Amino acid sequence: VPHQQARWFAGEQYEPLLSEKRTETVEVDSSLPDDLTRDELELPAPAEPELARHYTHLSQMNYGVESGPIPLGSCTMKYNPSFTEDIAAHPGNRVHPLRDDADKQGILRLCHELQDALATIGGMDAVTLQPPAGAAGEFTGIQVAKAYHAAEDDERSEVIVPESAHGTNFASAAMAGYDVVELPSNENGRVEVDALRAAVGSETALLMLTNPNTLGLFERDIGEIADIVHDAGGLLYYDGANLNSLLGKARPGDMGFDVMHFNLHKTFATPHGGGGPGQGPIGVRADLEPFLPTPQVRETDAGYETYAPAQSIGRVHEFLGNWLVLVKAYAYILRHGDEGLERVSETAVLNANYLASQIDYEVPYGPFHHEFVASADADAADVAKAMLDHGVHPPTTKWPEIVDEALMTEPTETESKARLDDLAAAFDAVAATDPEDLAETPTATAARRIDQAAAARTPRLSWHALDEE
Amino acid sequence: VPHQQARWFAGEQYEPLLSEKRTETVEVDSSLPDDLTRDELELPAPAEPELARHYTHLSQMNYGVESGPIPLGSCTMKYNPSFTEDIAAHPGNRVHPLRDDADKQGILRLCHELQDALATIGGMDAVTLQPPAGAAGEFTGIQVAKAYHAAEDDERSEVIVPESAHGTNFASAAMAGYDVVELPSNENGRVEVDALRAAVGSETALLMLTNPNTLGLFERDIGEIADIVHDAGGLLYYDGANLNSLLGKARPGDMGFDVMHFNLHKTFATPHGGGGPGQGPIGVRADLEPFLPTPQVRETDAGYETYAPAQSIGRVHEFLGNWLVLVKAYAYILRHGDEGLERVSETAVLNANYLASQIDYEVPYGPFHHEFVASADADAADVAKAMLDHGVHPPTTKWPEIVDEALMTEPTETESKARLDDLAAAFDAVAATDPEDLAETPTATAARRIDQAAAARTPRLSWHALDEE
Amino acid sequence: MPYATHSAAERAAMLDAVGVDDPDDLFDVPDSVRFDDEYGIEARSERATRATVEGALEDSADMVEFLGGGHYDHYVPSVVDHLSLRSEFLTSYTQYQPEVTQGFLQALFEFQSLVVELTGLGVANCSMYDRATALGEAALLADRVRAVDGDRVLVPDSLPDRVRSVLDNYTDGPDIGVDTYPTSSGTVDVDALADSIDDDVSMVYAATPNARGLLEPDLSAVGDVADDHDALFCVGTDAVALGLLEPPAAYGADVVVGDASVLGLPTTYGMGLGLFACREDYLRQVPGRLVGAGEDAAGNRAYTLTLQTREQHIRRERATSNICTNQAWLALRAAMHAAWLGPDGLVELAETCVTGVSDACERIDALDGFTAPVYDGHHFREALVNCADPDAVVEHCRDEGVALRTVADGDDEYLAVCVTDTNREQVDALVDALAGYGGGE
Amino acid sequence: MPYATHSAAERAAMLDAVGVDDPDDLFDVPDSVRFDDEYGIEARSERATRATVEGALEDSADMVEFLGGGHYDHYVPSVVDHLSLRSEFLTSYTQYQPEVTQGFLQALFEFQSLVVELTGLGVANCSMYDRATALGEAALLADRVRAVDGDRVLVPDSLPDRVRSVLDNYTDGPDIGVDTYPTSSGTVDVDALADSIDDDVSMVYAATPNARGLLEPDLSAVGDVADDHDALFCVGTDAVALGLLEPPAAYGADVVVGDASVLGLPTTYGMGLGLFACREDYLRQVPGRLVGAGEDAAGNRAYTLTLQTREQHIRRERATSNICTNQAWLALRAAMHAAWLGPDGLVELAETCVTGVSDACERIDALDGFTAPVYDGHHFREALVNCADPDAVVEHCRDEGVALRTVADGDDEYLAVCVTDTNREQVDALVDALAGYGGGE
Repeated sequence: VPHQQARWFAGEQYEPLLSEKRTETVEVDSSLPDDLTRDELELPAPAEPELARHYTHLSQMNYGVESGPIPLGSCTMKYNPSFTEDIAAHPGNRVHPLRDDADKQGILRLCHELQDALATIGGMDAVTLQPPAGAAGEFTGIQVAKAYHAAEDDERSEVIVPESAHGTNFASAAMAGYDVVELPSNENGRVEVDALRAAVGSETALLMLTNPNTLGLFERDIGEIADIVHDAGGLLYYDGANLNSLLGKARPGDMGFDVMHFNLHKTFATPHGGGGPGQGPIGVRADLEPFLPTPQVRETDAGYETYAPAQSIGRVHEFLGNWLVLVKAYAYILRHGDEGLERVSETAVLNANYLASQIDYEVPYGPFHHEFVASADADAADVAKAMLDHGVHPPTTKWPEIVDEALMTEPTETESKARLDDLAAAFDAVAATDPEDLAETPTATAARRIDQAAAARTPRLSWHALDEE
Repeated sequence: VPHQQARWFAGEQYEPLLSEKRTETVEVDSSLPDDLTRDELELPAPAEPELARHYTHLSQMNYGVESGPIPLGSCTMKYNPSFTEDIAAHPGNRVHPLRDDADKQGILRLCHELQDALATIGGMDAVTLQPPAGAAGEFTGIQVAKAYHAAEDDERSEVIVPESAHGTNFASAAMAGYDVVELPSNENGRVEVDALRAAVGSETALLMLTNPNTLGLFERDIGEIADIVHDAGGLLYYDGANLNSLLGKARPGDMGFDVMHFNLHKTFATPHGGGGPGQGPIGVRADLEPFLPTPQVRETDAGYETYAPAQSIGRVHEFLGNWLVLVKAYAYILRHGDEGLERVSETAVLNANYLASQIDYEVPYGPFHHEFVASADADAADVAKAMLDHGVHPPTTKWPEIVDEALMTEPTETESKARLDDLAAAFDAVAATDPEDLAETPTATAARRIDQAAAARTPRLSWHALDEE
Repeated sequence: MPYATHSAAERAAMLDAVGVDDPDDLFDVPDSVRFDDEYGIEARSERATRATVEGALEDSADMVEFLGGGHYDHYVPSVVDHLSLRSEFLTSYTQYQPEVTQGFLQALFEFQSLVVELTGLGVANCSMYDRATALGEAALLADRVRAVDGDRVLVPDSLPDRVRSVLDNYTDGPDIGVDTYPTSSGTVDVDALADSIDDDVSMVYAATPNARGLLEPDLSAVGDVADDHDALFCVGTDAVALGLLEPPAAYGADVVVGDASVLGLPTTYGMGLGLFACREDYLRQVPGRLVGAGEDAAGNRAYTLTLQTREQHIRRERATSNICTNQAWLALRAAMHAAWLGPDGLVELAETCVTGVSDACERIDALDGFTAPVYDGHHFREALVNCADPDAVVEHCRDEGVALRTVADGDDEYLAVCVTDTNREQVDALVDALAGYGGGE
Repeated sequence: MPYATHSAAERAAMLDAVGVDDPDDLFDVPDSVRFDDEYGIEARSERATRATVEGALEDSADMVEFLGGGHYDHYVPSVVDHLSLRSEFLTSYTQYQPEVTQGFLQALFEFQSLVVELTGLGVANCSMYDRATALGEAALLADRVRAVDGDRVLVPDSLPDRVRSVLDNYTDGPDIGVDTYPTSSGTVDVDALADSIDDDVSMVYAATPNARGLLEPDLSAVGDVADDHDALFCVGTDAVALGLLEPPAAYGADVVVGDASVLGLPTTYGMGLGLFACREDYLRQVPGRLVGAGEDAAGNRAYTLTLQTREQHIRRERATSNICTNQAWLALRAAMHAAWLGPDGLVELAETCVTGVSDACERIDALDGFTAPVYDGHHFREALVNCADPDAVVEHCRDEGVALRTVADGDDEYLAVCVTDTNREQVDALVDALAGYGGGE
């Protein structure tokens, strides 16, 4: 028997909507007056055995990290250790956030220890755990920076973002009310220092950078960049999406960054859950600490207590974001320790470099770290669909735009050499395919190619919309 | 989109053995002297991410009750409520069996309550939980009966078993050292009373019956049957495999059975686990109680305690069999209560009768209860393989032999009408297929038809056997 | 590294392929910013890690909680855990490759459908972070879709500070003002609201159940006031309450926000699932992800993320929101829980939230020194209790292992109690604790 | 019924299809044996059921256990739970339809391969119930395969009563006698064994580690004695010990039985997984299920249950065993755990079982009034401790929350201690408890 790549799924399948199986309508009979209540409620009503089968079948039409590699650039889809789910299921997590501090010492202790661990890893002086996602962390960081400038009576109107930055950087800056100044990359794929110097001024609140950047390239001029921004009175924001390349090797705080966020669901391996929950704690240098969200946690002689920083921006989430993500990430950090974390980044970088060395696509920029961006000689989206037929998940496509038909690839450290070889074989098989044949792919997946443009032209967003047809 | 039956899996796939992925050989360096230890050990050594993928892929090549119906006659493949797994995961189960009774009161209390519940459900006076499976329960029951007869100085040499009985009945009787007397069925598919009368005598230790029998038929002459056996000094053994048809409706004890086993993994919905673990407690009438295995559990003023029955046969398992199965079954019983349990059997019987009414195969015997045996007009094994291509699991085939090309079908109570209709559609689609075409099936499964005869001719039972090729 | 994937030989082969002796050589990081120190975090085994973290978790007190206040506990059936933890769901990414993520897409489509059914509105997204951020997004939506310039949103004076603070941050960028309108006896004072409003108001927000635990008696009138001034009418509620209550669309809601984690998620230190639905008119301005039904090349129904041009990864600074990672897995769980309940189960659960708190109030009211509820009206899960020294009562109850909280209402301070299906059997403990304070039953 | 599958309308349609008004009418049960009473069991919700059963489970004491004696605790990694609980594995049936059960078949094939690797024998089955029933089956196998008539099996005098009792039941039917041979200073007295044996002996059994926790120093000599009389040599051991010890086939074992649940299953009140392996010569007489590799119609490797003509469902009273339901799911878990450990992890775990108990003995031996171990030699997990009044010491330790047991050895009674990876960090508690008894450290 030849060693085929295992296909996580092959062939067409179909699972009806629950509403197509059985719905029930109940007349509402309540102790409340009629004018407050609905007359009836119609919902799917599967028996538990059918419920179990429905979602089992749906899961079998879905690809996760335990199905195979997901080398999506900037997404850090590494293996999610299952023991952290057991910790998340521990009854000690079932603590209401409005308890008195004295009655939730376990939770506060973990918060405090995680704040410390993240501050150390980021080279930051203080950390808030509150933001419920990376983009929320960006928004929080920008609000903190804004409050800092306001406290100095130095209000500013611009945030500078490199063209290759994540879309969230632009959106978060705009949401916080700033004008976004886009900074072009130089021919090496990095920040053009002269362009930065020209862009920076008295209106510059922040420069947002991810380092290594989305091409996987370290911004070697980071010292000079920091000086330029700081000299103009601006702050430097670190987008933590690519932190998985730096553990044990370098710290944003040491590079001159004043604010940063961590993506716990990337670097610290909490599961992505099909889109979320994540968590995006931010770290700041000491003089920004007074502006952090409330509450923070500190240790006193009497135990742990929550407090409001002196000039806090308030809250960005009603409570503490996604608690279970925090506790899982902390467990991941403790499991690895110093040496394990450094090895994570080393292996992530080795894996990316190894994979790049094995594929038949050109990688225009380097030296790269944990991810690289290859250039397809066909439509990158078609390449991705064709890779699905080889039983693997494709990389991020068509972005960053600085590379033609980009294939932005981040294998992460938890892929074995054999898996990387499988991935390379899939890349190469597609590279060897006539580009015109790619349009017919995928064929071995639960659904064939989906017409997304048509779906957007006639949005059908609920089973009610289907009923109306 | 047509309403297809969801296929749990379609298309060929292949997952290498772990040993084909990566093995490691370690030299053993121990504090023990060399002559006690091996020189080296070679085993698969997957990293945890690869381990997770291996077993995830294997699971995707496997069909369970949450994949779809498994209408295997006599197997009672009902839905296994997932909450019982949470109870099994409770740390309170992590109690060593050799603790002092006083230190394991929780375990003993559950044992005692489950003994009582099973005794009530079976109409028995006493119950031992110990036997680790149904066949082990049979063996235990026969040993108890043997000890009873020995205590009466009335040793006997024969066990009578109807021809349609489960193979375990024959094997258990033989294992206990009895000669097996096979009893033919009458033209109605039931015990032939006259033949029984002829077979019974002073050597008759036991008659083993399942009621309803494997055709789903209630032995209406059970009163007369019991009298015949008892009058000859024999005992009546109830094979609990089909108890799912009688909850709330009838009790083996009330029918004159002296000994019985319960299949907790059938009637009380603990998962079959791909073959086990199960658990086969036995119930006995009062005068057999002194012979039950040791230890039993009783309640005293000081709490629960274990004890050895006066003339105990000893043990059939080093400890208490499969504890986690016991605790799950007890949870199932409490969840249902009287009314729920009665409804279980009513629905199981309704479902079997409804399904039989919807299929194009003849069902020669009736009235049946929770299962029926249809007769295929083609090779029953071929029918089964063809049904796989319709996304469902087939019934038990070619047994009992009393029906030609038997399709022994037990849908259980947890199948919805829609699923039964799907099953009927699968039966009928196969019935409508040219029998010659059936031999080519299945084609939509992870593996095509497997040549079992060839595999048995050249047994290859480990990866070492494959290496040698 | 615990999840080490390479044997020594494989690692050597890989280093050889990339032409370095050590992975460290691959780091193009200037020495000036190299980290040469240690974090000081000690690695430990899986077992020891569990012992450490679970040991800390066990440090919190063992209490019966009657807290509520925006985070509510309902029993989540086991099957939701077992199914949602299937790795194909849990470890998957956002569905940018729909051909291999049909399962999650369909589940999210079903979640959206559930929210549409419950709210009566045409469009529901796949999730926001929590009810507070959903309200913030609603204010931004109002700002975008409102025809005339408006720079104020109105919220009730009872809006919890925690929610208000999030709203303040969200509205800070576009410089939207947040003003309060008065409540009276715990519910919206419609006349006072009418006095507070003007044409510069882009959105009026009201909640039911509200922060006092009361079901608002006349939201239709609130909607009319908003409508008169061309302001969006945004209703805050939750997915369990909607099982029983009139669908907000029926009384004119333009947007519904709130908490959907009351389905599928038990108490977990405030983790939530923001519910967001609106009228179809605002479809192209909706924040967050949307799943739509379409067709694949074989002509079969298939699901896909849709209208992505609203989103940050395409529209960047002109996106309808900066949200990227959302709460998809919790939406999956909420949909599972709702399906498990079915319509009768959901109505029954909601009714428990009506009767549980009213029964508790009756018993508390019978105690010397306590009056409950403070306000007349129909309560849902929560109610206020009047007593002489609420803070002292809370302290006393804490000593008895009963967690309660106080609520400031104008110049007054009250106890607040929250009763659901998971603590209603412990109301005895609550009543005993209260009775044990000074007075007695 | 909690898992009710039919709506009222569906039920009515089904009743109509089968032509009755009530499902009760379908029961062909004579009135004389109809059950008209009640069981008296009250139904309860999922939540209440959990509360009831888990509440009972919490009634057992919270103790540190050093018990062993046939049931051993090792840390099982979380991933084993998550993967083995996948419903496709957990809720599947025995693999009689191999085309849709390739996954489980392959896992069982890998389990068999693991046991073959560990024992060095050619054939391993898919599982027995536990080590005691596996020993019983070995005696029956010996009875079947032995050329000359033999009606005795020999076991060491240290065989635990619990195991002996199971063996007595298994050998009762074919009337096989079970005799003991002497041990001396805790291990097999080979000369005495040679005196005990004769040509009527079909099997000689010895265990390593044995019931005193000792590794037998010269099993090769035991095998020679058996061989001299044409008796099968059956070795009892376990899957962790085999990671370190010489493979039994190397010193002449014909059959290996024992406990495989030391992998994959933590302490659970004695639940086990019987290991059974033998020489290829006995293939067609093996009890239990076997998985073989073969080919499917497409020519691909495929797995299937094989040699089923040995089994009860085909061979009935002439089957090699009555076993039907086995311990397949635990075999799956054991294979997972072994793969997680890898060879170095398994060797390391086994070595922990050597050093843990010897370290504990050293500390106990240093206490006044205690001598440990009682016997010289190499211990694995367990050892005996000598002291004045073992029962009183056990009682004292129980009060300190430490669970120990006593062992009778001839006329003497000793303490037995068991140390593994999961309690070795609690040896302090054990030593403190012992020190606190009368004497002191």
